[in-house]
Amino acid sequence: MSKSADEIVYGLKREYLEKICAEGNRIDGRKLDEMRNLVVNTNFVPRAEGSAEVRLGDTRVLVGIKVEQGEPFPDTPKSGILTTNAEMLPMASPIFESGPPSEDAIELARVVDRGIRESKMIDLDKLVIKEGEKVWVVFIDMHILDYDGNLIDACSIGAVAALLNSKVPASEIGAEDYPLPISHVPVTITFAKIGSTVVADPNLEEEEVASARLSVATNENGDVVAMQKGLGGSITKEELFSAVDTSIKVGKDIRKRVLGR
Amino acid sequence: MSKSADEIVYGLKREYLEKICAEGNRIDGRKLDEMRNLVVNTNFVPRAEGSAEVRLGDTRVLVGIKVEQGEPFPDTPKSGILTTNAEMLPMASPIFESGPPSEDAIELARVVDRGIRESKMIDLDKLVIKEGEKVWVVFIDMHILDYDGNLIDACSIGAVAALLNSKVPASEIGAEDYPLPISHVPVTITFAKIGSTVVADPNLEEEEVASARLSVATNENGDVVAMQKGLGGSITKEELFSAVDTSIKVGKDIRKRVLGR
Amino acid sequence: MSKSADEIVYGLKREYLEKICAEGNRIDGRKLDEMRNLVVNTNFVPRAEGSAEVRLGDTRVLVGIKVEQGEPFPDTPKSGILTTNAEMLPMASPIFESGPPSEDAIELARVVDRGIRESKMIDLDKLVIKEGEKVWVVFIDMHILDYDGNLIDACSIGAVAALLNSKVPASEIGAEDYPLPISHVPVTITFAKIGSTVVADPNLEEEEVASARLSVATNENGDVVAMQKGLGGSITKEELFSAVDTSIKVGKDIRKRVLGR
Amino acid sequence: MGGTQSDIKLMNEEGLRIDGRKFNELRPIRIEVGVLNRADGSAYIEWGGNKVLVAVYGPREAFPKHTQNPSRAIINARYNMAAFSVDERKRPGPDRRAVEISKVIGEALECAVFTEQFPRTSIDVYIEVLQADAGTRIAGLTAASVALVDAGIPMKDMVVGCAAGKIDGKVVLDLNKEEDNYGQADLPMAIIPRTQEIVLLQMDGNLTREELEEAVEMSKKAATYISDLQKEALMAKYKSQEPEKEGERDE
Amino acid sequence: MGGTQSDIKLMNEEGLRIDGRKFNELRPIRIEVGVLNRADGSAYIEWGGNKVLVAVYGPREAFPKHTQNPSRAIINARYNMAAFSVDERKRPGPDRRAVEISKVIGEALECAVFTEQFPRTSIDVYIEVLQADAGTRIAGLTAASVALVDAGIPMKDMVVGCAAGKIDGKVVLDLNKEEDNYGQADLPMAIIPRTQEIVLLQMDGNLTREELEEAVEMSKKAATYISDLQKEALMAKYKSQEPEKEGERDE
Amino acid sequence: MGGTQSDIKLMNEEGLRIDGRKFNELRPIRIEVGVLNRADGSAYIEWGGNKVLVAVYGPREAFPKHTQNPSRAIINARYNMAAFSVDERKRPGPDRRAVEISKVIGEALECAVFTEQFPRTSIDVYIEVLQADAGTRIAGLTAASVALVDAGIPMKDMVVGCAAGKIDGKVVLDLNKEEDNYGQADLPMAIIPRTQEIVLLQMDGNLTREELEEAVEMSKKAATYISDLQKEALMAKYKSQEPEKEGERDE
Repeated sequence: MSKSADEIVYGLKREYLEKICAEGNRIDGRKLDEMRNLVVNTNFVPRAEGSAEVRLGDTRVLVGIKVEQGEPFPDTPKSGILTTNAEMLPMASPIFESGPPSEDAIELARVVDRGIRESKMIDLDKLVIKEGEKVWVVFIDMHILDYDGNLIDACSIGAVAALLNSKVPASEIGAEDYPLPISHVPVTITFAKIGSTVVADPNLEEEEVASARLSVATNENGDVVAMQKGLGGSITKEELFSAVDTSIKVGKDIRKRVLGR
Repeated sequence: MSKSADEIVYGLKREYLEKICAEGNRIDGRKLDEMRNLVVNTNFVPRAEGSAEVRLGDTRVLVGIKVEQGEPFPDTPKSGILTTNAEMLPMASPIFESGPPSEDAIELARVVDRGIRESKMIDLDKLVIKEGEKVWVVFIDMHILDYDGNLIDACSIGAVAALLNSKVPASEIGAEDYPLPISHVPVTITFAKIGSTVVADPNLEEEEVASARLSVATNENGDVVAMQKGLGGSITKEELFSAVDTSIKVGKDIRKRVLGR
Repeated sequence: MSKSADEIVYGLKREYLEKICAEGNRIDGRKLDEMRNLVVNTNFVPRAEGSAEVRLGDTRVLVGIKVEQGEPFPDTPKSGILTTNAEMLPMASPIFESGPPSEDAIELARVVDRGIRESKMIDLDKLVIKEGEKVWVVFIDMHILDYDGNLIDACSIGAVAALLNSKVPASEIGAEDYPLPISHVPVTITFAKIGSTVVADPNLEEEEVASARLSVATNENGDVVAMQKGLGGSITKEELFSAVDTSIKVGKDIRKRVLGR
Repeated sequence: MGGTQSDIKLMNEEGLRIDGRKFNELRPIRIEVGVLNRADGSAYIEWGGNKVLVAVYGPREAFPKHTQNPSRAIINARYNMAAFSVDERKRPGPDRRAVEISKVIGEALECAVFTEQFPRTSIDVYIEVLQADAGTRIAGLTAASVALVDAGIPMKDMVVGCAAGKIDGKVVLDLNKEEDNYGQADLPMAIIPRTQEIVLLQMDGNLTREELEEAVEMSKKAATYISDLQKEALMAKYKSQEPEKEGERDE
Repeated sequence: MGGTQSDIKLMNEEGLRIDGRKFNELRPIRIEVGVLNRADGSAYIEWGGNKVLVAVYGPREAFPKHTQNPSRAIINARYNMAAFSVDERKRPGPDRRAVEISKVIGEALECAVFTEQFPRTSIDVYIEVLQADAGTRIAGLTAASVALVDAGIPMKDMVVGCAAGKIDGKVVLDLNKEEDNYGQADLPMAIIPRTQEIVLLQMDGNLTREELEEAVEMSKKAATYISDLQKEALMAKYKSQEPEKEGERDE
Repeated sequence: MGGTQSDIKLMNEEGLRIDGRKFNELRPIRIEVGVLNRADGSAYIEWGGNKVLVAVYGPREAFPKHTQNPSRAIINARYNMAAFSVDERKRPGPDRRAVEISKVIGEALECAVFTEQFPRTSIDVYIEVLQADAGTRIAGLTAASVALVDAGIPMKDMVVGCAAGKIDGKVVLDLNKEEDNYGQADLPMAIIPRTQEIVLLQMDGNLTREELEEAVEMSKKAATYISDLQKEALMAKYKSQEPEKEGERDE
């Protein structure tokens, strides 16, 4: 079967990237385990209870936190509620479409949510107003503004940064506002497998030729709290543990340098 | 680029209408600021709390009012609720489609709603059953049955006529039914710009060649209470104020002759 | 107009089936009023409040019953709630699609519901926990797993069998679980008109060439409790009453032999 | 069929119903033809408290394309209740009930229309219930047949809808709203008068075999009368148009 | 326009508003151009407490195909509020308000863009409100014009939005959130400065004919100033790019 | 992972779990092949209290057309829970959890299927959870591999799913529902036994690096056993068919 021009170009690009990665290099000059430049700007939206704008290379996301009163779930009457949503805005890329969340957007929101929820970052037990009747609901809304790869890390770091700077608007119920109760600080690092090389924080060009993706969230103790493999290719056990080790190391750095923890 | 037969016919039609309008005439013999024949038939649906069938030329709409008990919005505990919906039924035109409301139907409902809400026609403060808990909800449902242009005016006049004849079914809660509390009587008049002429109450053929549309709602004092410009063409300041003046004048006539106010 | 190969094959098949039916025979050797082999396996899903797996020839459905606490409808404060849903899973046939229920699935659910509701099979008055506030809601969910015709009967019989074996989980509210209160046992039998012959329990091939469909639900007294004609062909009065008679007869047999009533 | 409130009497000692009708008496029916400008055909029916408007468009190219049938027209009926047509406001848009009713109405019309004459097209029948009072599907179907004729669509015969039911243990014709709510059975039906074929049939409640026969017979008889009303409505339109046509020629 | 709480004073004895502005004074406005990498054109505007980001894609083939216009480009504007942009969290996705605003913004831009030059294409304008403080549609439209220029789309002139309104019985410029909530009228408007054509006009509340003239005039005057800000923002971008371009040549 | 109720003991003093299993013991697994008539391939699995049915259709032309990939088949997995499969009735239709699980299952199968052999087609894998008891995605994926073989789709090897987790501070194999609710970590994984590649991997909870290694190893070992069950199930089907085939030939 003959190939289209698009396919040929794609094949060449893939080959090229696989080759330089195999040699230990990357298209933008980074080391294999090196993140792109990461800038986090908190309190971008003062009207929200918390917010953070994240630039990870040319990827840009804005995370806003709203904290509102609501009813607890019937099976967890003594617990606040956490809910996470990602909007892959058509503004951010010609390939994103308007309409209900795509399966990519759903996976993105769920992976970010899992890192925060499973690390027990937020102490949901402290968000009860009246047991079984009223609790604080924490809404994490992630707006993708500019897409150049690795949304999982940009969104995760943005969500964590925004939560660390969020307040509970207790003045609404006659008390004093207080900071969101934080127990842990998870950081998620994502890897892409290009040919047989694994790189950290893939940019868009790298993502396009990757066969597999792996996200590893760790906490400040170096424990693994969430993972997600993606794409239609496989990874080896060795690749998994190498990624885990890098995630612990890079996570520690980001926690300190960017999140101030 | 060559044009299709449809485009050529459309171009000729547009030219023709622009020409006769420029000469102060209209395709159906009306004067530039003259409405088509307007017939309002209230209480067409006795089972509803209010209703009005409107024929504006060959355009025909049926507006029904339901008044039901409901919860107030949290931020307006001392106020009843008004909600307006337009159904551009596929019955009414070969170009209307089944399915969720089009953006035209949404704009139509919102423009009609704005004329009624912003004129403070209904005294929503008098529609409270129990403050913060139970209020009367007024549903305006506009059914487009036959489409020959200018739905905004047909629907607005129908909604106002139906509301003027509506009752609050207070017998449901052990009191006596009473008429909906009315404070003002807004009338909306819509204009179309054809070439450089502005005409009132455009019919379908005129709408099809119009570059801009302007709706002006006024109350019984001659104040302007709502406006909406539509379509991808512009209007001048002079056209705006000429339309405002006509709207005040024609509105007064309709208020008296058709609405009995 | 020339016909496609598909249409010619379909025409031949239809002619053939019409011919053998006219001679009193059927493609799978059954008599005109004979059902396919019917196997009902209750309690297939022990975690549900009731369930039944039905195989009617090669058609296979799984019906699950959930009984949960809920609010009564405002106009029936002294009555439990029955709700019926059919999922024509894409698993069951290459012609079923994912997504919201098709009109076929909606009709299927409503016809099954009608047979159960109108026969007063379940004594909904006995499903009240607190009048006007809390009642038991009975959910009938029908999962179509393998489609070889006559879903109405497979689902109806499955729903009745599952309900007969369902319990009300009253232990949730501190009482003892008890069997769903049953007053009647309806059985629905469906017929297809092939040419001018009416056959019972059509299989997929028969359904495909049928001009009309008729479902008749009867109760243990031989009364008719629900009917539904389907498809774009007609039936005669004689065909109707012949179907009613067969339904009463076959229904009695199924009630005894399969449902144990 | 609610049927639980056995204390509600729907028929008095003289055998008259709450609206004064006899057991085999229809509610008043009025049909008007050609009531809309934009549609290819239209009709309006008042049947007791029911007010139903029907518009027909077509035959026109079926859209989207994959719905086209290469050997015949598809009939696309859409039954819709206005939000204000019922006591408690109905949310706009089709619910499950409306989907089912649209389906059986479309199938009933398919029995009468010569669909083979218009391959790849759709005939769209829009039925709007403006006020509802039991029997809307039957009223809508009866008006739809007239609107199809008004649109010039060739048919075997006009389909006629009628319903019978059971109240206070007696089979009666054409239930009204209270009878529908508190009666024991409802049997909406439609036939093609010329051939006596049954093209729509639904039933819920409880009828013995004998009652069922009685109900079917009663509706069949009424159908003849309703069929005449359909024809008169069509004639009335053509009569009323004659002078207009003269006038047009004069211009 | 709430307008019912007449006890809320929005203007003091010296005629100053709650944020200290005079009656005909705009809130601070800051525009940045070319702020996104992926989009063909982009702009960011801060207008009082409003923060709005705009991206433009196109002209590109309109999709789905049936939306294509054989004689011109379609302008597809999508106004969207971030869930966290308002006090009470907004559910993601377009509500009826957003649909209407998208429509009038798109129509306003259509008045200025030379759409005939790009038949069968769409020009997609995505307006994201990141923080809302009254006047978001006007801020978004003003930034959208700049983003269109940044995308290289040919236009008559940049559209400029501005709003006037009425508080405490006085006509004032550019309502903020409290003024919008408790004032008596709001009149969002947009013009093409070069021709003074009005391309967007909405109004709600209560204005006499004279107040309406005053409001329109006030916005028109402000538009000239805002138009200059648009141009400065574009110039700032091109200036800032020059050294970069030099640098690129060096490599 | 709830993990908060530390007072719930999931393992007794002898190291036995609440269902009597040892730390590295699987729940009973039973696989049946070719259980449906209409589908091209099918399988049914019972895994502890899980009951999952899988049907495969394809390779068939992908629809709608724009989803076609010119160089390979797309795998379209759809994981769906029956409304009655869980304690509290689930609303029909896919929720966000189901969308994610469908995605990771599809991606895992893609690692094993020779998709390049069938350009422009889709291979549709429908996974219906009839009763759920923790580990449904793993059970579904394991059965899906078998159903693919039953449909005659060429694969590198059958994918095998297995999960490990942590309860009461110990790494254990194959969590059941209570262990999933009250345990401290869950790690669903799938591998291709022949190459030991990891094709699905998710994790939530809390594991040290050492525990993670232990968990991965435990699942890998179990996968060999499950792989054998898959093969036996396929053999059982072909054996059972032989006499039938003989019979067919006789006719």
